[in-house]
Amino acid sequence: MTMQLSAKNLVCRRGGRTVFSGLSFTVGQGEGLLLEGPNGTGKTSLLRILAGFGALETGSLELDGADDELTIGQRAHYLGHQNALKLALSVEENLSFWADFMGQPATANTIEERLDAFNLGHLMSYSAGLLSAGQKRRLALSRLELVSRPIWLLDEPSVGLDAASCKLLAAAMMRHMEAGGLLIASTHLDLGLTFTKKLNMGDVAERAP
Amino acid sequence: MQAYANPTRFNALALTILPWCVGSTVLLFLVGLYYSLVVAPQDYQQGETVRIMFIHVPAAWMAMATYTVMALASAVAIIWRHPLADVAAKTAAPIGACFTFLALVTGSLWGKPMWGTWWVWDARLTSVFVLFLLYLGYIAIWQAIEEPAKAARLAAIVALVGFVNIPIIKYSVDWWNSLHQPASVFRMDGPAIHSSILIPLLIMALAYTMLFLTLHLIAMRTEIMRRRIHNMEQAEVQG
Amino acid sequence: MSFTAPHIGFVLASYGLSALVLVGLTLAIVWQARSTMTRLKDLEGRAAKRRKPAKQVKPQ
Amino acid sequence: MSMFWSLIRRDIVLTLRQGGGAGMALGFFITVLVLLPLGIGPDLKFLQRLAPGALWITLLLSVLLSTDRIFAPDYEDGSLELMTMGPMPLELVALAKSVAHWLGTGLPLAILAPGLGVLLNLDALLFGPILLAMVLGSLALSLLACLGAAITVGLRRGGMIISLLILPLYVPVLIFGVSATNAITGVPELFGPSMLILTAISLASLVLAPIAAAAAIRAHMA
Repeated sequence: MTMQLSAKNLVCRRGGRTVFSGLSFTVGQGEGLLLEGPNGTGKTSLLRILAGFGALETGSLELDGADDELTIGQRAHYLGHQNALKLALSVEENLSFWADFMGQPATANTIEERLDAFNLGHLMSYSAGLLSAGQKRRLALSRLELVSRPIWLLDEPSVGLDAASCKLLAAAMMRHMEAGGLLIASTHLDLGLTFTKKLNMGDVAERAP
Repeated sequence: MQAYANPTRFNALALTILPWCVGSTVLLFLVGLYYSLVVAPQDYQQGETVRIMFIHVPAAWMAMATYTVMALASAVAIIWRHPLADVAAKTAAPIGACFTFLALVTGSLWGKPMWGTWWVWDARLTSVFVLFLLYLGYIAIWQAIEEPAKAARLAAIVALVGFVNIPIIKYSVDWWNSLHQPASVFRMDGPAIHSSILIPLLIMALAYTMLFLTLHLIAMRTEIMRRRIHNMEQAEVQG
Repeated sequence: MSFTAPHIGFVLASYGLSALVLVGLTLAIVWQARSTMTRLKDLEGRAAKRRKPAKQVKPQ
Repeated sequence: MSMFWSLIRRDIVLTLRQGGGAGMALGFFITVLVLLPLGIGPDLKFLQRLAPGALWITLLLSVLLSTDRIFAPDYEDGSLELMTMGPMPLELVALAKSVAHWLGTGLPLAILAPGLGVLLNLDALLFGPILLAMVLGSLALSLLACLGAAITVGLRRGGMIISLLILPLYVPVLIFGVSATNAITGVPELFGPSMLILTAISLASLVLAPIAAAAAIRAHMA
């Protein structure tokens, strides 16, 4: 049974200002939706609302084909601008905590495999505080595949990554979609990835009253 | 513009009953003060200082009543997300804090001739003091958060948590008080309430209530206007 | 009420202070209402002025 | 339930590694105990009468001191957001945080209090009662502290407001904690009821505080 996320004329207002309105889209399994448009047109707000932070003014958001009654947020990975890493813990401890916390405990070598996907495998036992910004970003990205969740909500995931790391990220996103996952991402860089659908938040906002 | 529909209706309603409130408040205070200061007899024990009761007890009652109003409004704000509910709770707090402050000060002024010290850790006075801290905490939360919607929800939680704790604090303070002072020699409201004392007390209590209602209505109208201004300014800035 | 009774000062002090605080509170609330009203009128005035002029061509 | 324990384990490890919580609270506790006689005078008889109350008040303040570090680090690095997306309800996250704060700060102080009470010439008879009362009472202190932390997470002057919000709620714990502590030398038959009420307060907080804290965190997330 295929899982599909469908949204019909979503409206988001924040403090008296219409962030976006009349937004509709559907994302099926194995599909990727790219959110485009200038800053301030609500890309981050949309991703955060999908993750469960903040409420819609009006509009409906359904996830059909899902059996139990988990919220969209509990089924999704949300990657914002923060990495949710504890610098006092080691790279491995950070990941093993999140695996345990999200209810999918991982063994040491599964963690190492996920780290290898972003070539951080050799840094397992090092404290996260020693990592560079790019390495910390890759550590956060490796969490996406460590804890398997059907929906990925990525807000400019490639920020702070060099070209090589962007390829690793694109590969991970490709693997996710091929495995039947749903992907919604906002990004300015061309990740060398073909998104099945695109949604330009810019002209949506233009049409809004 | 749904959010402003019922506040505008509220504004209209408030305007119609406001003159009546002001009128009855003034009338009640005139009658109340006359009874309290002139008609009520001296107390055989306390002499003239018993008259302080006519402004101390109503203030303490209003301190409690206002916090209850805030707690009820907060419950409505959380359960039904009614925009007017948190306006009501937010504007009631400063008025309630003033009543609590008055209850403490008049209590102390009343106690000085009786116990010879400005402050006695009497059970009731202590509970009112803790209530005063709860008020300050509630007002502080509103000021600490910029975004009105978030501030409203957190203030509502603080009001409800405080409200749930008031009976526990009251019980523990009374118990603590009885532990250290077997029976406080002097009971705040006297052995038996004689009608000559009861009438001024009730009139003054009603006067305080009407004063609260009047001030609360005015303050709520101001808060509604302030929110409209906030949104208009934001819309103007972000264009 | 006899003004020569003992401790009469305390009665006058408590009534005086109560009056002071309550009147002060009332004045503060009324003053706030007034100043917010004028601010709102001024804002609504400016908003109305902005909508009144003829529609310019939409800047590209 | 391993999710619940994973959060507690992580918090304990973090507290030990950064030496923040436990060490700071203990340092503060000892400092206050030294300051008291300096302020009040070395008269042992008087200090002894004062000891239970002083120890409890110092415990309260020590727990309060480390309160704003309960949620703030997670809020700042984005972990708190991720925790709201976990399978575990937010109420249990708040409970785990409270238990971790209790194990890291409240409990160690409660265990050390009798020993440190010697500084105030605490009556030897009271060592047992104060240990038991503080162990029970400190749980309620941590739960309420966690509630205060949740309400003020991310606020500019959060630390200041926490004490104003939470100290009034500490009043019942203080009253019954102190009475349970010195009941033996005072009114012995009060020991039972005070201890029971203290436990009741802790159990009530165990249920109610996390619910309010979760609601506060959700309000912050919106």
